[in-house]
Amino acid sequence: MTGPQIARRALLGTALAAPIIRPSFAQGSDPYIIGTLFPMSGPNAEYGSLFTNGAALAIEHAAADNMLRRPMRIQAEDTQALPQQGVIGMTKLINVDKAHYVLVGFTSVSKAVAPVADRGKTVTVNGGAVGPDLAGLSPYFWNVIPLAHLETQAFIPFLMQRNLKRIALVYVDDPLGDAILGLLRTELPKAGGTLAGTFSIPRTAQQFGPVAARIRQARPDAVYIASFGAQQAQIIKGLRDNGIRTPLVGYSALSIPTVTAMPEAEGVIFTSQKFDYTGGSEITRRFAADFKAKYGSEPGAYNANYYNAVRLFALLAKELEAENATVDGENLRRTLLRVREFDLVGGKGRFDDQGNMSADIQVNEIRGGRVVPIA
Amino acid sequence: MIAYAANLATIVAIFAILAATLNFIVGYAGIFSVAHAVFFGLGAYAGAQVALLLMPDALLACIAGAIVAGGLSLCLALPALRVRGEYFVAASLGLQMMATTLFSEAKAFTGGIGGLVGIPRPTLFGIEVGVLPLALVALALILFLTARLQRGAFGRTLQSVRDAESAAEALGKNVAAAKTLAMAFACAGAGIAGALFALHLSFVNVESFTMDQSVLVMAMVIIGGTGTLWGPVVGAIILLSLPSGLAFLPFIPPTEVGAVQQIIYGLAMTLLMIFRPAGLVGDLSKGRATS
Amino acid sequence: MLFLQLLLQGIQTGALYALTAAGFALIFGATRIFHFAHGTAFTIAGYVFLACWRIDQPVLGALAAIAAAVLFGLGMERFVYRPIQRHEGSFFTVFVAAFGVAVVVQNLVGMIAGRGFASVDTSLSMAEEVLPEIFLAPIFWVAISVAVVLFAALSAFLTRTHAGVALRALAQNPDLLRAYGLSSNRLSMLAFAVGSAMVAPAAILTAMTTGLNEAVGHHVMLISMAATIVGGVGSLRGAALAGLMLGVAESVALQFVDTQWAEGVSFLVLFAFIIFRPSGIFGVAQTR
Amino acid sequence: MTQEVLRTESLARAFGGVQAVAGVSLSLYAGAVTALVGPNGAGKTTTFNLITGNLRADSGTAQIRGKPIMGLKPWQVARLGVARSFQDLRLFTHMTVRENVLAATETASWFWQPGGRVARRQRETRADAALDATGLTALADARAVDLAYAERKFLSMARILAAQADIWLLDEPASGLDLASRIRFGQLLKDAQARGVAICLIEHNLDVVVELSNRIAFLDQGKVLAEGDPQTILKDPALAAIYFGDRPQEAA
Repeated sequence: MTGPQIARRALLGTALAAPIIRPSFAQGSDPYIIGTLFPMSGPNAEYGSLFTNGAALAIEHAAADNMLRRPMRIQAEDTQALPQQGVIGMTKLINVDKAHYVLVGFTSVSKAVAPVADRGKTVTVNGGAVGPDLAGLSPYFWNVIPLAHLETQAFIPFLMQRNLKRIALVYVDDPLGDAILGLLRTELPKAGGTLAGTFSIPRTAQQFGPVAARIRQARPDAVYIASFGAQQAQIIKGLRDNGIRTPLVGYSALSIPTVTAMPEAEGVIFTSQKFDYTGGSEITRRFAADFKAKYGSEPGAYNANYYNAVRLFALLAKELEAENATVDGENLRRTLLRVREFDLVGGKGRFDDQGNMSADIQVNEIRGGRVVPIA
Repeated sequence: MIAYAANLATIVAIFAILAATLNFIVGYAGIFSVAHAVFFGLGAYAGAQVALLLMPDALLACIAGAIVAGGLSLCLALPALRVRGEYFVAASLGLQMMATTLFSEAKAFTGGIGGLVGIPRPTLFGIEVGVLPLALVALALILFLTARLQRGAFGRTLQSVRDAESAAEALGKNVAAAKTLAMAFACAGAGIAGALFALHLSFVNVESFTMDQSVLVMAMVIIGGTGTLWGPVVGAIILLSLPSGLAFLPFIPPTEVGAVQQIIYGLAMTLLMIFRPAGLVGDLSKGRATS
Repeated sequence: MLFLQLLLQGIQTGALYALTAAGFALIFGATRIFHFAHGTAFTIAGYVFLACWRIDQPVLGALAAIAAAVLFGLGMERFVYRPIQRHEGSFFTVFVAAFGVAVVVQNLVGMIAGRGFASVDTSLSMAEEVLPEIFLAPIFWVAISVAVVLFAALSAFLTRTHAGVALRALAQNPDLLRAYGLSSNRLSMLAFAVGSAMVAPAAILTAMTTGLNEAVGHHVMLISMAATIVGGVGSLRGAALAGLMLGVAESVALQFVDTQWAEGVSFLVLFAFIIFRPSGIFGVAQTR
Repeated sequence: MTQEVLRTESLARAFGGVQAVAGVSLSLYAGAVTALVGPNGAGKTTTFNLITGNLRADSGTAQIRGKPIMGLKPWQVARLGVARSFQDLRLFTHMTVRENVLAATETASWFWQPGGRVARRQRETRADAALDATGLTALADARAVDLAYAERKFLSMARILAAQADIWLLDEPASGLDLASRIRFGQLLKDAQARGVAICLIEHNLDVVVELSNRIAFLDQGKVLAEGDPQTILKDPALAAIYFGDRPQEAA
């Protein structure tokens, strides 16, 4: 249960009136429409604002730099992290708003909208979900985030090196959780570790005391948390409160303020894309400085990913403007495959044939409410 | 643009089917089910599996959806035959919660939380068709059938059961059979809606079949007017399009749009119940159409 | 050992469930109103406490939480339920109206207090190993004592005071309500006030243990309702016991099934009761 | 007396410690009106409930024309030709008067009734006749809930008339009726009697009992104390004492 949010389906009617109000096609100085399919309400709304913040900053920067002849404008559709809403919002973005580029998050939403993107030949970029089955969904579905298997794979040697051999997995039984489960099951033994226990939890579970008791029985060296959103904070508190003293580890979904700000999260270790905000490229430093100035907090991986997603669009569209080609899905894709490598926050982003970005993975630890890279 | 309108119309038609069938048991048989989304889901999964495994024939998918949902409606009929009122609502809530867990876990049939992906476009006797005409035809058919049944002897039987179960029994009416039949009919209808939904979205997962969905459909019935033919349809149209205006109110920050929509929506539900409990279509002079 | 641990944890959860369930049962028994916004009172109380805690006013916070819950309950009674019941509103009308309120409050709380997880940071919830393999947090004792004290107070209220006896009479014999009709306004307000106040302690303790989110009331509501029915409508004792039982069942179930099924257990219990013993543990048959 | 159509033997049923019905043996005859009389709590309505299957008997049997009916569901008993009224009427409140009566003619629970158009016309004729007989024709389109008290009572009778049953179990059908209505009600019963319907009515007003019934079964504390023609029974001083609340055996 996610709570009484019946209105969310009502969102599918979000723009009955839209076609009347807005001209159907944009020309000249009409803005480029960057559609967003994020949860803006409901339990995962926190992600929605994180994602949007990054994208909005990138638009500001592009405007300040006069990168494009036409401005960019965000058209937000609330998905509540639900696939049904995603498909409806996507149809609207493509058909009514004539979005040039769509940003999406969450594995199930991404999977649901990918076919729509494919049919509409609209480039759709994921910068939040890391389900490994997101690779190659469609030529027009790209990922600007290293998918989970890359994260987890890069993580295992670190765990072994820390002598965290027995891993217990607490996971939500969705494609992402399944992928991590499968990976740990096969890769851990190869690296000399064991999967000491697996604990599937419903997405909406709130009581973790009893689960903690079961986990203690498994006597793990570390507990891997594969959930997302606010539930992660509840898991961490639930486990810590109920006598789990072993290290808690996880993947990039943990880099949200709700988690990092809580005292129980001290010492939680997780992987993410590599960002060096102080010593990195100029783009990275500018992003970090301006983000902090604008939002008053340190940027996280998600902010950076969606900044990158929009920046990628600006770079591609710039190329297309230079050759006076229309900015559409086919041309964007053609340009992506031609250029392949882009200057993004965190360094060079390299894309493979399917449009998946690979990047270096770093290991972080939460210390005093801040995310500190440790490896 | 046309694609978008068609998409929206399809969704409205599908939800109108759901609301109309729920109204059949709520408004006429007095069975207040909060588990309608379970049967919507069963139909969707059945339809999706047929399309994935056999062939994407819309008619076949709808029939499969109707059979599976209608057949399993016995799960709901069982408590409905034993208890009424608040108890039954609680039982259907229980069923809804258990079904959500089962839908998430029975991966072979439902694909779990990940859902079933890549459901092919529907065909009808080998010709590819859009879901909109199918949904409209199904809606028309279901409205026609419910109207016929409601006005005829079966509708009277249900209403008599609703008003005074023991008296209906004393007049020789097999209450259990009538209730079960009404439930099977309504749930089969929900199953058809589910199959169409699956074909339309080409993707289904458990998140479309939670209690929230059940309650939304119920709200459509109540707001439109229980026990009326067009009430549920009106309710579906309103609830699916009411928030559209909100999206264009400039003073709402984009991050709060969803919340504001829900607030207005919830408020509308409450105020309507206080000031116009018969629903929008219901005849106010009669008070509520049901008791 | 696992069993004992799970049992103790279940008792802690169950004690909180018992409190909210008893509140719901009191309201339902005395007024026959299916107070679906009961969980909303819980959410409000929890967040009010949280806000006060953050400005270092825990005592004030507890009082404010109780006051907020009571005000909300009374407001629902006065401005939502009573107008509806004036025109032969069915329980279903009541249900939808209350649900609307729940949606509104949930989103308002989300807008004001922020969405997602929020908890009160206290060492009370940190478990220590009290016996080998058995971890208990100080809050376990707090929860148990609060529940015991409140139930003692409630039963004193229901047996010793005039108003309490009247409430009990209403709960056990709904015909009385029908006979008195709307003249029972004051009793009904009393039921709402007391019933809503019961959720505040549970909300505060939950804020300390599992934490809150704006949708938390929903789960609370479902559990309260399930417990009321399992316990037998009209029986406060039954509701409280059933709440405890559901909490224990949810926890102890993990001894036997995988973790993902824990939540389903409560509802399986509910479903089984409705089918096989609709009168609940203590109730009288209610198959009209 | 003519043909016996319903017979119960030693029906018994207890609630908790209270023996509500303690061995009632009763017979109903075609074309006869049997009145069940007795003080409150004598077990009259419970006896009805045992016959119609609303309650399960602890022991005893009942049969309709030799066919045992114990263990049958209420609707099965009804389909054997038993129609009953309730003390609290239990009308179909939100349906119109005509729908109430029509519903009584439609027993099949399937989506449609058997017999097609011809049968439907017959049912409608029957319903209209029942409305006519009870004087409700003018109110046919009013909702049951909007009727006056006496009209409700007649609607309850109209349902039974339309149901075409030949055994009627009437629970205080004449209580609260004014004189004119009572006369009309008496006529209804006489007509039914003439058609050979076996009628059993629970009635407190002894004038009504004398006026309408051929036989009386006197119940007290779950037992039939006496059975016979009205004059004899009502003249029995012991029974009268019980009926009016003095219990000689207890007073002694």
